[in-house]
Amino acid sequence: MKVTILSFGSIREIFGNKFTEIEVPDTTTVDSLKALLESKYPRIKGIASYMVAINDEYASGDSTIKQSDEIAVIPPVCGG
Amino acid sequence: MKVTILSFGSIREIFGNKFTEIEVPDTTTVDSLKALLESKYPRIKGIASYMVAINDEYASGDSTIKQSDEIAVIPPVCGG
Amino acid sequence: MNEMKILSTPLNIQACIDKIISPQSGGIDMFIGTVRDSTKGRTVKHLEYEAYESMAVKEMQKIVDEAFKKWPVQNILIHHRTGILKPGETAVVIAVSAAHRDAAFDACRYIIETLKKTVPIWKKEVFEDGEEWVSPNP
Amino acid sequence: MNEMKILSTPLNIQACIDKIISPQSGGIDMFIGTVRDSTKGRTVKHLEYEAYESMAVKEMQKIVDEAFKKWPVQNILIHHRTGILKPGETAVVIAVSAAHRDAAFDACRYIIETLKKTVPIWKKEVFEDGEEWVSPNP
Repeated sequence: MKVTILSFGSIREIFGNKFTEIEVPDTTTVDSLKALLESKYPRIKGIASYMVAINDEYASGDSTIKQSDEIAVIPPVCGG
Repeated sequence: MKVTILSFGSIREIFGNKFTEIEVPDTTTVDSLKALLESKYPRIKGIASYMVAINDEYASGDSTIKQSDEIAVIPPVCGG
Repeated sequence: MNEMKILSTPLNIQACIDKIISPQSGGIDMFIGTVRDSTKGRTVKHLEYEAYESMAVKEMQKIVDEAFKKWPVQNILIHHRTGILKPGETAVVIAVSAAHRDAAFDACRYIIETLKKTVPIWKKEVFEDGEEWVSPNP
Repeated sequence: MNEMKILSTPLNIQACIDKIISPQSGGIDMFIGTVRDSTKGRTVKHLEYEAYESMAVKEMQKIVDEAFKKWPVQNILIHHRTGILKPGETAVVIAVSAAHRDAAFDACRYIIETLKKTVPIWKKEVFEDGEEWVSPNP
């Protein structure tokens, strides 16, 4: 299935766009999505402990992704 | 000598005025001034740990008072 | 009362206070985060703030809920700005009112500490000779 | 920069911030002490604040000097109001700017705690049915 990935900050700059379409297997976990992204964009491996959020919530590595989900890649946050 | 005592808050209300003239011996310490004031205004004995300031500085009990000093009686402070 | 906002316009500090001040409160603690003109000796031209807005507001709500659980506070406000900010400008306002000041101080500090760890907001420092995404303090 | 004032007119919080905000600062912590509408279940009509002004400013200066010694802070402002204040009105504003927020929080809290112990200012609570000089917390 095709999913759209939202990205921010340093990862958005690596992806080149805020929205990135990517083809993933129908049953995909957060960890396997990360592996896929890292093989396509090796530079994100240099970003310490980035997270994935599903529908505005931080997701654990074994969470499963559905096509209808809003998926975001979250580099280390630094507000304030 | 005659000295003028500045007073504030609850002590000002007991003295009845912000400025109070009082006759003291020529060599008077803060402690003896307090004793004098307490005999004249017994109600101030009910005020826990009031202080005396000489020329805008908290004074210890054995400090000596000069006629030219600005003397103030300071009930427990409570700003903010 | 609580109010969390991500804004792309300058923050109005007086308006923040007017929202949380109340006759039931004895004190307000307010943290104002501002843009510094230098980092490690390098002159900062400006900062660029970026937020994942929908998620940021939800994460702020979690922090606020936790603060209400931990301390007897009355009103909490968090306003965070995005976009380009010059040195001296205000990036974040956190204001907490409480009957007694200890709760206001503790909650306000907790909120800014936690916001920096969990709320999806990022900033890029732009120098005369380059730019860099700011990393969280270890 | 530091500024200590005893004022008989309403405190202007935005003006306080404008005075201490600086491009060298990363954060400001501000404490705003306000008049509560009740004490131990009794309704407060208003408070009357009284200060020994010359000594109060000197004692504030001592606290500020000590804060500068203890923490790397940049600007400190203390404005304290006197006279009759109604519930919701601001009695004191303490604002501290620093390069890093920990120093601002620590210094601001130290200043209000110490001010309440050493600065010659008093307040009387006026209720519907009486009045009472407020005692410091033990």
